[in-house]
Formats: sequence, C-alpha cells, structure tokens
Amino acid sequence: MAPSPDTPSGTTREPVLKASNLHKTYRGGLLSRGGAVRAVAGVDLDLYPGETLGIVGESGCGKSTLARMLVGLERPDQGEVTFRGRPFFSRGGVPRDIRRRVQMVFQDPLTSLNPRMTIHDIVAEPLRVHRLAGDSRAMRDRVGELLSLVGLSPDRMNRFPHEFSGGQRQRVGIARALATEPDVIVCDEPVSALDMSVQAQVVNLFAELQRTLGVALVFIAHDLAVVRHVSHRVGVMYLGRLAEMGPAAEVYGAPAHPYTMALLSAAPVPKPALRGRSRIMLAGDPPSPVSPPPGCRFHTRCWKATDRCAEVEPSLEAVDAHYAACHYAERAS
Amino acid sequence: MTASVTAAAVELTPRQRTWASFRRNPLGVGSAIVLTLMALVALLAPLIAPFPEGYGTDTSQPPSAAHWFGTDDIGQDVFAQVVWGTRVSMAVGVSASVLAIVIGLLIGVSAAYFRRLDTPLGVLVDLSLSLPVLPLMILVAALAGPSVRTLAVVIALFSWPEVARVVRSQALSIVPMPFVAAAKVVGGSSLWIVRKHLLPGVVPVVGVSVVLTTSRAVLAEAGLSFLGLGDPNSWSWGTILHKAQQSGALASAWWTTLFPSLAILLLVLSTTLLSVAYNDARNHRSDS
Amino acid sequence: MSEPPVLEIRDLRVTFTAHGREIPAVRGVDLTIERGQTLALLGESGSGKSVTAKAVMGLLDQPGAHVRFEAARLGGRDLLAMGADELRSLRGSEMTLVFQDALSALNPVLSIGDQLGELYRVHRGLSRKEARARSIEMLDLVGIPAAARRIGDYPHQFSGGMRQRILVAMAVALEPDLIIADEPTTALDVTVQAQILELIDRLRRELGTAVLLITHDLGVAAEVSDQVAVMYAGRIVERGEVGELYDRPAHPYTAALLAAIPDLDSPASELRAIPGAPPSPADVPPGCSFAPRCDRASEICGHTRPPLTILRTGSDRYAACHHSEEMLDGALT
Amino acid sequence: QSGSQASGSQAPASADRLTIGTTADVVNFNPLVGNSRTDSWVTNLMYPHLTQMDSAGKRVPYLATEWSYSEDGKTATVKLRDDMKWSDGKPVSADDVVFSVTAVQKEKFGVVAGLITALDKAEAVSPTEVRFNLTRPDGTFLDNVGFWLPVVPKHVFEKAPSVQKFANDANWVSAGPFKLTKVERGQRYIMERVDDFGPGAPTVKEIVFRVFPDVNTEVLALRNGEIDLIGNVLPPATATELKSDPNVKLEQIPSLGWAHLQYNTKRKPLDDVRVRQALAHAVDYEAIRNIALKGFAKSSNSSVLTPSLPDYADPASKEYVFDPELSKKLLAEAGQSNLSLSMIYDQADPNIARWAPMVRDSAKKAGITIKLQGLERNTYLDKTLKRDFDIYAGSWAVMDNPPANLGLAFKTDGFINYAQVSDPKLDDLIDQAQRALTQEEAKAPIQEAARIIRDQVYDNVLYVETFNIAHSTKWTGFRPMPSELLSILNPLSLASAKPAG
Amino acid sequence: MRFVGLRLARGLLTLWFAVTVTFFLVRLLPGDPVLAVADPNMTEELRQKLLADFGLDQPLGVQYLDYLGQLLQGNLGMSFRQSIPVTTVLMERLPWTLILTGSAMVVTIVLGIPLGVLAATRAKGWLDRVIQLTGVTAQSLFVPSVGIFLMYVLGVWLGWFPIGGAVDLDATGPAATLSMLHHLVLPCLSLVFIQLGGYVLTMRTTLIEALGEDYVSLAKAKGVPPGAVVWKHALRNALLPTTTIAGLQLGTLVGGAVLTETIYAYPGIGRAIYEAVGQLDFPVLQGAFVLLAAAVVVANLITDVAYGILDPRVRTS
Ligand SMILES: Nc1ncnc2c1ncn2[C@@H]1O[C@H](COP(=O)(O)OP(=O)(O)OP(=O)(O)O)[C@@H](O)[C@H]1O
Ligand SMILES: Nc1ncnc2c1ncn2[C@@H]1O[C@H](COP(=O)(O)OP(=O)(O)OP(=O)(O)O)[C@@H](O)[C@H]1O
Ligand SMILES: [Mg+2]
Ligand SMILES: [Mg+2]
Repeated sequence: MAPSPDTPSGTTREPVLKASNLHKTYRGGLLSRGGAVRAVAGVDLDLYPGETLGIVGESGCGKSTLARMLVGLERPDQGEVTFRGRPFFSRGGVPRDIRRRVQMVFQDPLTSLNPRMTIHDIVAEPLRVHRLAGDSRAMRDRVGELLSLVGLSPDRMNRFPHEFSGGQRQRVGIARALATEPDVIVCDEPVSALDMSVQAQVVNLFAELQRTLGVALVFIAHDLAVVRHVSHRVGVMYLGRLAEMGPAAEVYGAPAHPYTMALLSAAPVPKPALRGRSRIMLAGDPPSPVSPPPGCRFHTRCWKATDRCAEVEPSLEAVDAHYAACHYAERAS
Repeated sequence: MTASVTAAAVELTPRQRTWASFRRNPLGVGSAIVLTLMALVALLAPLIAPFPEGYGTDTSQPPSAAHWFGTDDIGQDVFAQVVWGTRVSMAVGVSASVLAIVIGLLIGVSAAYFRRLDTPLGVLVDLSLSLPVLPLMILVAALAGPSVRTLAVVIALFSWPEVARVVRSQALSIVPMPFVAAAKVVGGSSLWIVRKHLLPGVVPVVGVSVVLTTSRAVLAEAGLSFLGLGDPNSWSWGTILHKAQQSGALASAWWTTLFPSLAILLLVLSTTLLSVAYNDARNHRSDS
Repeated sequence: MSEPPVLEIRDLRVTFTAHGREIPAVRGVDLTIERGQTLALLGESGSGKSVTAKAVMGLLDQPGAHVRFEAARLGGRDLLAMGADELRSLRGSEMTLVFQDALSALNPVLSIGDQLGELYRVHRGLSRKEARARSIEMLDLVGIPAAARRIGDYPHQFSGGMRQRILVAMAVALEPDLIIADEPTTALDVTVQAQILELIDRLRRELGTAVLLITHDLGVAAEVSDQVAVMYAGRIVERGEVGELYDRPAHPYTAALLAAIPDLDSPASELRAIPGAPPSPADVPPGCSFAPRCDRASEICGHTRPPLTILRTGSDRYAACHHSEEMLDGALT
Repeated sequence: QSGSQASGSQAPASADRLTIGTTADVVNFNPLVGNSRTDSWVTNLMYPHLTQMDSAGKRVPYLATEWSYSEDGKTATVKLRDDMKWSDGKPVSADDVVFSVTAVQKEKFGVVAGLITALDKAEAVSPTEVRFNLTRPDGTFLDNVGFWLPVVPKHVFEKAPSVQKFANDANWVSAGPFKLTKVERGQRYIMERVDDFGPGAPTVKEIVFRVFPDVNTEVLALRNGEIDLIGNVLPPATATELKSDPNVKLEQIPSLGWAHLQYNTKRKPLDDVRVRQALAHAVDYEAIRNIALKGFAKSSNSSVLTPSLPDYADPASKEYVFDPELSKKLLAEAGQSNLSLSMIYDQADPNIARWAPMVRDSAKKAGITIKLQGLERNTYLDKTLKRDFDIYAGSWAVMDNPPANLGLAFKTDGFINYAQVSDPKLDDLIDQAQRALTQEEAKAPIQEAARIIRDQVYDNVLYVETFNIAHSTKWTGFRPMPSELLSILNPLSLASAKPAG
Repeated sequence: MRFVGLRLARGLLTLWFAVTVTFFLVRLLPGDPVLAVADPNMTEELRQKLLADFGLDQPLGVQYLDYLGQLLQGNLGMSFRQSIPVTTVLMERLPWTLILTGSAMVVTIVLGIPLGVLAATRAKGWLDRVIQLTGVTAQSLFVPSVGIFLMYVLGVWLGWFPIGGAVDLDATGPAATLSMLHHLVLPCLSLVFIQLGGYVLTMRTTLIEALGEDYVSLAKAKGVPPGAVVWKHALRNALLPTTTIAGLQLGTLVGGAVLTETIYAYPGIGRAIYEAVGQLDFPVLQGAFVLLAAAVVVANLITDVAYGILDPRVRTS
C-alpha cells in the first residue's frame, strides 16, 4: 500500500530506501515522569534513486524521529527500514556498508559540527571510519575535493567551525555527508537555522548536488515553500503519521487532506497584495503526542470532522495521483 | 565570501577567548601564580630547607630571623616542616585527584554514553555521594595503616563520585548533540565516539574538577593526618597540626598551628579561585 | 499632525562591551509609529532588531551595554527626561513587550494568574481578588478555554500556542499605546502562528494600539504590517509602506531578499541567492555595510556610507543606498 | 562557679564542686572490665581496692587493714575494715571480696586474671577476713590482688548471668568516697560525696568529670576556670609552659612503668646480642629525656628496676652509652652492614611519636636505617600481640611488682614477652624471686635477672617519666600516688582535696 | 504520589547501600575487636568465647543477614565496649548532632541567601567581589584550624563563649536553653564558616543566571519594581539549584560535624564515631553510620519535597 513511485523520470524502479509501517515510541526512563511519546506511529514510504522526497509538518509531528530511523540512528519499535531490500538492523547493528550509503545532514550546522575539530577532521571523519582514504595526503586531497564540491575554499580546512558563517558551516555538514559517496542523504531541516539571505544558497546547493550526483534526498522542513522548491514528491506529516503524500505539484496544487489545505492557507505569503485572502483558520493547538486523539488524529481541529473521524482511523489511500489519509479527502474531479 | 572571511578571522577561538578573559581576572592570575610557586616549593623543597628531623636546642621559639616560622617543641624548624609538608600535601592532593579523575571519568562517561549503564551507575554515584564520607575515610585510613600512598588511595576512593557526577552531566549534555549523532551516522563505533567526541568534550570540566578535587583531597589529607592517621615518616601540613596538638602547644605556640593552617588555606583558596576564574572565563555569558 | 506619533525614536545607538571589544549592535536607528499602525521591523539574525526593542523598553540596564538616543518620545512624552520610576510605570502599562519564546519568558514557578495579575497590582493597585478577576477576563479575551479554572495553573501546563496567547494577554492587559512584539510567532507552527498574528491584529484594531512587530519572515511582515523597516547590520536600510516596498524595493538588500524567497506558485529551478554572509557586528565594513555582497556596488559604496534619506519617488519612502533611485527607476521601466 | 566565666580563675573555690577534665568517656562502668584511664578514675572512686600505694610504691591500707602469708607461702590472709558500707546500706564484707576475685578467676577477664594464676580458692573466714589458698608459694599474690582488684557488691553483680558482660550502667551500688549520680555521655560524669565514707568523709561535695577532646582544650579550660584539675598527664611541652602560670600548680608524679625499645629476639639478625647492643648504643638517651620529655624523665640506668621502686633498684646498673662508633664496631663484629629495620609504635602516644623519629635519626649515625611505622592503636596492639615487628617502641604503664611483672615480660612464653626472650637462667631467677615471700628475699635474684636483661638487651629502658598533673591553685590537699592511674585522682586524694585558703 | 514513592524507594536503597558498605568496611578493619574489650593478654579460650558472644565467629554472610534482620526490627545490636544497646548510645548523642547541624544549616541559609542575592545583584561590583572572595575563603578553611582559632580568640582571649561541652551543669529551665545556645555558638559558627561559601557562591551563580533569563526581562518589561524582580521572579527559580546543592552538601556537613564535634567536645554522633573507631566498637560504628546515612536520606527527602514545593513543574505532574 506504499505510494507508487512518481519519480522525476517517471520510471518505476526499485526504491533505494523503503520504510514500512515505522513506529517509534519514546518511553520515559525509570525515574522520569510523564507518559510515552508516540513520536512516529505507522509511516510507510519509499525513496527512489535520484529523487527528492520532501517531508513537511509542524513542530513535534515526528519528522526528526522519522529521519533518525531512516538513517539507522534510531531503531524502530515496529516496522523496518530497508536499503535496497536489505534490512537496516541486523543482529550486529547497522552493517557498515549501509551506514556508508545512507548519510544525513542536520538542522543546526553549528551543533552538528564538533567545535573541537577542524573542518578537515570533521570532513575526514567518515573517511577515517570507513578507511576510504589511504595516507594523510590522500585524505587532504579528498577533503579538499569535497570542500570545493560544496563551494568552500580548501585552504580553510584547518580552521574551526566557529570561524565560519552559518551557510558555510552547513556546507561543511553537506561535504561530510558526501564524503562516503552515499546513495541517500536524509536532510533534517537543513536550512531552517540559516539566515534568510543564506538559505537560498544552500537550497540551491542541494538542488545542484542532486542533479549532478544523482543522490536520493529526503528533505525535511517546515517551510512549505522551501520543500516545494526542492522536492519531486512531498509527504505531509501530522502527529506521527503521514496525512498526505504525492507529487509536489499535486499536493500543493490540489491538496486532498484538510490539514494540508489548512497548512497551505496559513502559511504567510510574502506578497502584501494577497493580504485579506480567505484563509482557513484552525482552532486550537496540535494535540500532544503523549495522548493522540483516537480515530483520525486531525479530527479535533478539523472543520470537516464527523463522528466517524473520531472513531475510525483513516489509512493512506490513493486520491487521484496522490495519497491521503482522510475519510473525506478532496478529489479534484 | 571575502567579507565573511575577514569577519570570521577576527573572532577568537573559544580557547583564546577563555584565556583572554581569564587573563583579565586578577584573582585568577594571582591564584595561578600562587599555585605555581607552591608547586615549585614542593619540587625544590631540598633546596629551600633541610628535611626536618632530629631535634634542636631552641625549642618552642616564636618566629624569628633564624626560624621564620618558629620552632616546635623539640626544636625543629616549622618553616622546614611547612616546606616539606607542601610536598606531601600536594603529592597526596594531586595523586588522589588524578586517581579520582580517572575512575570518575571512566564511570561518568560510560554512564552517559551507554544508556543501559546509566541507571545502575547513576544510582551508584548518587548513593556514594549521599554517604557521609569523612567518617568512612577515617575508618578506611585506620584500616589500611598510615602511609602517603594509603591516604592518596583512600581519598581517591571517596572522591570519584563527585567527579563522575560532573563528568556524567557534562557528557550527558554532549551525547544528544547532533555532532555525536553525525559521527554515528558516518559509521563511528561507540569506542570511536567516546574517544573522539566525548572525552575531548568533557576535558574542560575535568580540568576544573582536577583543581577542585585536588583541593578537597588536600583538605581530606589534612583532616586525616590531623586525626592522627597520617604518615609518620613524612611531613604534611595535617601532620604538623597533629603534632602541635599532641604536644599540647596549640594554645601557646600559635606559630605551630598558624603556618600550616595558612598553607592549607592558601593552597585550597588559590585552587578554588583558579577554578572559579576559569569557569567564569569559560562562561562567556556571565562576562557580558 | 494633530496627534503625536505613539513612538518616536531618533538616532538610537547601542554598543556592547564584551571581552574587551566594542560591539556596536545598533548604529543609529530612527523609528516612528503612528497610532493604530503596525510597523514590521525586518532583518536577519544579529541585525539588531531585538536590541532595538529592548533599548526602547529600557531593558538594557545591564553592565556592558551602552545605550544612547538623540530623542525618544512615547505619545509625545519625552522618555529621556523621565526618572527611573516614571519609566518603570510606563513599562507594562503604556508600552509592552511580547517575547519570542513564551516558555522561557513566562516564569516557571509562578502561576499564570499571579503573573498576569501582577500587572494590575503593580500599575493599578488592585487587590489580589480584583486582579484575579481581571486576569480571567483577559485570558478569556485571548481565547484560553475555561480561563477561570486555569488561572492557577503554571506555564508548563499550557501548550505552546496558549502560552503565547498568555503573553499577548499580558501585553494588552492595560491597553497600552504601544506593543512591541519580538518575533512573537517564530517558535510556533504555521497554523498557530496564523492564530496569534490574527489575535494581535484584532486587538490592535479594537484598541487602536500601535504595534512594532519584529520578524525575519518576509511573509509575516507582508501579512500584517502597514509599514516595513528593513534592518541590516545595525541600521535601517529601507523603510516604507508595505505594498510599495515589496513591489519596488529601493535597497539592493531588500530586493535580493525578496528574490531569494522560494515561490510556492513558481518552483523555479534556481533561487537567486545572495552571495556571502552578513558581516559580524563587531566588524562592519566601512561605507555601505551591504556593499561586499551587493551586485550593484560601485566604488563609492566601498567608502561612503549612504544615509537613510527620503526618496524622491514614492510616498514616504526612505532608503540608505547610493543606487536606490536607479533601482526604483529600473523597476519602473 | 565553674561555669563559663572567663575570669573564673580569680574567684576563690568553694567546696561545692571540683571539676576534673578528661579526654575520654567512660566506656564501661563495670570496674572489673573497664580498662581505660577515665574508667579507672571514675570506678576507683566507687569501688574500693584492698590496698593503695604510697609514693615509693609500698602498699598502704584501704579496704584491707592487714595482710600476710602463711609460713609455707600457700595461704594468704587479709583483714578488712568494718566501717565501709555499700551505698544501699549493706556492709562491705569478705563475701564481696571473695565474689569479686572468684568471678575474675572463673571468667578469666581483665588485668587481674593474669596476675592471680596461683590462686586456688578464696574463702571468707569471717565478715572481715578473707583467706586465699594458693597452689604454689607466690610472694606477689597479695600485692597484685590488693592493688588491682576492685571489690564489687556481690548482691548486685551476682544477679547478672555473666559478671563480665554486666554493663553496670545505672543504679550504681558503690562504696567509695563518691557515688555516681548522673551521666551525660560525651559531656560529663557527676559524682556526689559519701558522707559516711569509712576512711574519712570527703570535703568536696561534688566531683564532675568533664570530657574534652584533647589536652590543649583542657589547658584552655583550666586557664579559663572552667575546670579545676586536668586528669590527664600533661605533655612535657605544656608542663614547661604551665610551670610559670601562677594560677596553676603542677604535681609531679612518678611513673610506675617505663618507656622502652624491644628487639624481636626471634628475628634475624636481632637474635644476635651484638646487634641488639649496637642498637642500644645508637640511641641518644639524654636527648630523648631532655628534648622530647623536656627533662620530665629519669634515667633508669638501662635497668628494668626503676628508681620509682627504690626498694628494688640496683645502683650498680649503668646506662648504655650513646656511641655510634661503638655500634658500628659491634655490627661489623656481627657481620652486619646496611642494617634496615622497622619500628612500630602507637601513633596516638604523643611522647613516643615525639621520640620515635629521634631514635631513627640517631640510629642513622650508626649506619642503621630504621623505618617508622606509627600505627593506629588497634593495629599496633594487633602487631604487638602477634610479635610482628623488628623493633617495638612503647611504654609500660604500671609495673608495680618486679617479680610479678618481669615474669610476664621476660619469662619464656610470658604474656607480654614481646621480645620473645627465652633464657632458662632468667626464667629461673624470676621464679626464685616470685616464690620469695618478702621483698628482701626477692631482691637478690631479681637484681640478677635485671642485669641479664640489661646485658643481653632483652629490653632497652629509655626513661621513667615524671608525670605532671595540673590543678588550679585554688585547690590543695591532694595525696599524690605514683602512676597515671592513681596520681592525685585516687580516692584517698580526692577525698582529702579541699579549697585553698 | 508516584514521585514521592520513587523518592522513598530511592531513600531506602541508599540506606541499604550505606548499611552494606559500612558493614563490610567495618569487618575489614584490622585488629581484633575482642582485644579492645578484654585484656590484650587473655587466653585463646576466652578470645573464642568473646568472639562467639559478639557473633563474630559466624561466616560474614550470616553475620550480614543477621544484622539486616535485626536492623529491620530497629535493633542496632549491643555495644562491644559498653555492654549496652547501640540505640541507647546513639540516641543520647543524636539530639546534639541534630541541634548542631540543624542550626548550622539554618544559619547558613539565613545568611547565605541574602548574601548571594546581594552579590548577584551587584555582579562584578566591589561588594560582589568582597562577598565572593569571603565565600571562597570560608569554603577553603580547614575545619580544625577554624575551630582552634575561634576557640582561642572568642573562647579564651575574649572569654565570650565556653570552649567545649554542650550545656552548663547548673543551668535549668530557660537558663539551660540559653546555656545551650551559648555553647552552640562556636561549633555552629565553625560549621557555618565552611558551609556558607558554597551556598553564597551557588546562590550567586544561579541568581545571575536567572537574572539573565527572559522571564526576568519580561518582569522588568511589565514594570515590576526591581526588588520584586529579584525576590519574587528570579530568586524562586535560583533557589531550585540551591536546594539541590543543599541536599548534596549534607554529606560534607556531616563530615564537618565529626571534626567540629571532636574539637569542641560536643557530645554528638560525630564524636561517638571518632571514639568508636579507637575502640573498634563495630556495632556503635555501624549504628552511627546507619544513623547518619538515614539522616542524610531523610534530609534529602525533605530537600526533594522542598524542591517540589518550589517547583510547580514537579508539584503538578
Ligand atoms: N529522545 C526523545 N525522547 C523522548 N521524546 C522524544 C525524543 N525525541 C523526540 N521526542 C518527542 O517525539 C515527538 C516528535 O519529535 P521530533 O523531534 O521527531 O519532531 P519534529 O517533527 O522533528 O519536530 P521539530 O520540528 O520541532 O524538529 C516530540 O513530541 C518530541 O518531544
Ligand atoms: N547582551 C549582549 N552583549 C553583547 N552583545 C549582544 C548582546 N545582546 C545582543 N548582542 C549582539 O548584538 C547584535 C544584535 O543582536 P539582536 O539580538 O538585536 O539581533 P536580532 O536582530 O534580534 O537577531 P535574531 O533574529 O537572531 O533575534 C548581535 O550581534 C548580538 O550578538
Ligand atoms: Mg526536528
Ligand atoms: Mg532577536
């Protein structure tokens, strides 16, 4: 029941990364209080070679948790992630070659770089771990190459992260992710921490890298416009589940799920002329993932909700060219 | 990009910034100087004063030009005792703290990194911290018999939980950092991460810990020696006080108590001030 | 000009001394807000927006901060001539502040009722009971359900959106002349952000308050403000009516920002990124601060700083650029 | 009046209360068990002994009025006073004496048990006469029993299943000059005068023992007027200093014991007498007495018969000379070089802790390395009993009867034969002295034994300390007795103490 | 409730740990406890009998279980030396230790909080430096040195305070209370000296931190008077870490009490421990440790409760 591929080339190929029925619940420790947080509750997705899959959703809906499971940082409670058909978690942990093939770019470029290591050491770390470069000379060359690739001058590789600007730091993070020549890069809000004037540089870099290197990207962000800009397909998450998933143009152009509609309509548009357009204002706040509402998770804030929504949880089903999890999904026709 | 390069170039590294703001703190610099001097005194004790032994004819003399700190009841030079005491007190302090740091570091880092160990180790640390330590030290020191080595080991044995606690909390703040996750994604093993990311990360707090544990160890050594559990073959400040007390001269020969007490105060005070200054310098927020 | 502007600031300069160095965070800012008007102060991280707000509120009383105004008037009253107590009595009643992060801005150990009621007790001298009654009214006003029951609750017991609403309630409680909202919605989800912006806007309309809205989101500014001022490196580089400014930016920085925004409707393959990064506040280039990144920069930009001047074209438009006239001309042709 | 006023030292004393400082609590109120100093001081005031001692170590009457041996030396008889009463009104009788000695004999505990091995059976001949049947003639028996055995009330102690485990911590029934009325552990012990005390009613109405952490504080308290008397012996340095204090009087008390070094004769090379002699000549005796003891010590001429017991002392004995060269020569003869030995001592003993380093330093001059092992008291005792040492530095507190004491200390397998001496000739001489029923008879063999001990260096006596006991000049009338146990805190002394002027 | 339950369980665990550690440490002491009781020259037969009497002839494991069993019934055993129950020995001492440490704690808090506030609100000013320096110096003092110094200056030279003991013999009624306080001053002062620094410094740091928080800025922005900003808004938050520190420092306080009681002949548990070590009185030693550990546990529980009261985040969940 996974969404069918809708890659840029439109061909049906084997997914590089496939997640099926992922669940992750954070339980408090022995001595802590509070209930279990159901961060991700049943997510399926496929990632095809060379495509960019965007994930949007509000804070706390489980985007990062999903990302961490996709790269094997977190072991799903239920379901599994496979890389080219091979499961991530075998007995001895994640196999090294899968580790090599799936990389990640983090949200905050400063905290994801160890402040005590030079740029060279940071970018060289994956090379060292996987013994990908011979001697230290070869290592330097390779690091220089990677830095050039992301538009950084190699002669600054002996400096420390704090000597770089936000955008440059994020480039270092990208260079590190590229070091092992991965097939998949999962980006968890890679531009949200950047200044608006720098954001575009990095977004462009991603687009370009993907074009030239052909890596598959999972691009997570809360900024709808940015996701729209880079993604071929887009998934919309709400409270640990996918509400809608499909080709970017479809999801943005003809949203089927009420939540997607609300999200699109609430996003501020930098065009004063469009002010005063009619908007869907949702009532209340997103419910807490500690006790998600029964039935459709969105029904507490949904203007279309009926009794059925409060009882039956809708599954992700095909709606026109994309998928939505709503009993009353809006069809284009 | 040139503008940002020049902009960044003026920024100081955290270490330079720490050093710059440390340098401006007279108390911190003063303490560092005092500590260095005391370390020198400890190292060069044989050049400064002869080992206090035997007896002299000028017994219980107040401070004078011949005996700067006076003499004790068998005519030994208190100055020489204090000088040589510096050696033992500092040696015990430093070795106990090094030992405590090693244990505390191992336990603290393991507890923070290996989640399964955290609860048992955390409980162990908490439990050890809530024991009344001095009585236990008295007991164990009595058990093991007095020698400098025993003292160092005993003090270390009861000082590591404090270190472990500090290390653990610092390591716990590093473990969830994205750069640790990044190292994991990149394929680093647990050992790799502990070695390359955690240990270097806790070094600054361990630095402070070394200083504080040393001063606490010096106090503990003095306390135990004062209670008569010190090494009779060597002079430490606590031993001088103990002998002064034994000879019943506390009330009259004030110099036999004052100078070792001052030495203890000076060492502990300067280590504490040093760590406070270092912490202040590192904590850039409080600097504004 | 029958009524004096609610806020009038001339030549605000703020310098911090830290680590033996001077950081001129704000270098000469003029602001005027009329009654019932919303002025959006735009600018990226570190450009001095928050410092400006704090300086106006008189909150920069810490050692190491040096604040200088040429003139500061609130509703015609000279703030510079006032004593500390007088100023304090203005704070919270005549001018109020809404913080970005409600969780850290609300005192975790005091109940909401206590924190809200404090305003009435300090400024109006009401009794505990009266203050409580008024607080409940205020919570009702900003849409906290079951306000009377929740008045004794603590901040951590509320959701993010509710906390932000409580902050807004505090800001409007005593019907101030001026509300300064420092990125009041950055920590919130878009759907909740829309609610809060709506709330602030409603209260402004109802009470006729002037609002200084600080944001770095061009979309947010476009949605709610009447006037926009753009800050760059501690200075206002452009200001004007929102529609005009977005349509025909008179400063290259504004123009570049607008061009760098991904557009939901037209996902172009390449964003127009601004090269480089904002200068560090401790080390701003001479001349125009934006010159190193500006594609229009000419020789004069490198050494002569353009003042903020009123523009020939447009109504009440100001810009600080040697080339603004040609920009506007270019836009017209 | 003995409150906290600092100027208290100026006010005259009243006979209402005498406050004595001590540095320890009473551990056990059972006089047959308790063996700390404070225990003895307090219980001595409550439980009479048969005899006391004069300043020359001669026994003087207390509960006993007369004592003697039979011709064959196999029975000893003691006559008791008839005017002593337990505090519950019952008279102190021969039955109590018999009960006390029999309990010790049966349960074998405390100091006394080791001293009465000759006892076969004790019986009350009349309420005021006790007869001891002995298994062998023992001229030391009466001295030992008389001096060491506290007499406890039979009608109280017999109720306990084991006398040894009887805590005796409340409702005391006593017969001394004072009775214990109140105990505040860690603070003080309050004793009240017994008006009809047989040997004469005490002057002081109340005696308070107050607990202090150390002598330093006691001295401060004495000067402050908080206490009237320091029970503990003053460290020499303190005594020197207090000498000049007009408000303080020092009583000089001879010690019945001595400080000494013992060499473990079972360990090589200490089994060689030349090595022991070399060690003996490597000690600077004068310096130890003059510097460490500040002159408050007498030489005993290297003899175990000390000047404190003039009746036994041997004037011919000569102290070893301090002569490192001679030591070296002796060592060379014995074929020893680079001799390195360890020396144990009780770290808590201030005097020994003072002179132990001096012993080490003087030995160095003779090329002998001595490693000091100042031990915590219990470890020290343990090592001593296991004879686990090269050199033992210590002191014996009360050696009141040479034939008895030398037997324990130097006879093969003697209880306190720390040096593990095993010398048949010595054993013989000591036995001879013990059998002697009079002191005159015992003198010759015991002096011969002492000479052997000196020549063979079975014991190296350093000095006999002169104890300084300080009291406020507001008090007078004390009757000093030798030894730290009795000093001026003995029952007869405290019973006769009175305010000065 | 769950919170209180967990804390209690934790307290019990700590107690068990303390009991176990001390039990085995005490047994490992060299020397022979029997020696301390009887004459060193006793016969082997008597020795064995005594060992059996004290239960020391059993295997360690059995002794341990036995001890735990007795402990559960509130029985700490009999003192070897004094032949009376350990509980009796300790209960006589406990009140004094409680009075001493309790009063030291109260004085420390009463002095420490205002001093910390004073220093924090004048951060980097001269008063701050003076307070900080004093605090650090006090913290660095060696307890016996302070004790001797105070005793000599205030007790002997000036004669203001008695130099040892806990209460005058003759005092009764209110005079006794006065005398008790009079005796308490010096030991309490010594303890306050070593404790105060820690409190002031923590108070200062946490308060400076709190004063930089947004909620303090907001309070100022609301026009709250400066005094209320500090005492109402910042202080209550700063007290939280201070409370934790207070809990952690209890161990130090107890250690300080041992030295202080020893120096001032104060009849508390600390002195009892010192004496019991010398006498190898296992049961007393052990009992004292257990009691001290229990006191620390109880005090920690109180700290936790205080924390709960101060922090609604704990209280309301
Ligand atoms: N390690 C963890 N332990 C407990 N709860 C966690 C943990 N990590 C995440 N959570 C919780 O799981 C939920 C989902 O978190 P997640 O970080 O995946 O959200 P997100 O969509 O990435 O949000 P954001 O946009 O804020 O980054 C949240 O409620 C969060 O509090
Ligand atoms: N207390 C302070 N001490 C020293 N420098 C400060 C202080 N507060 C702010 N600054 C500096 O002043 C500059 C402007 O800061 P400000 O907080 O006004 O930026 P901002 O525009 O609000 O940015 P953001 O969008 O990140 O909130 C920054 O470079 C900051 O580092
Ligand atoms: Mg996230
Ligand atoms: Mg800001």
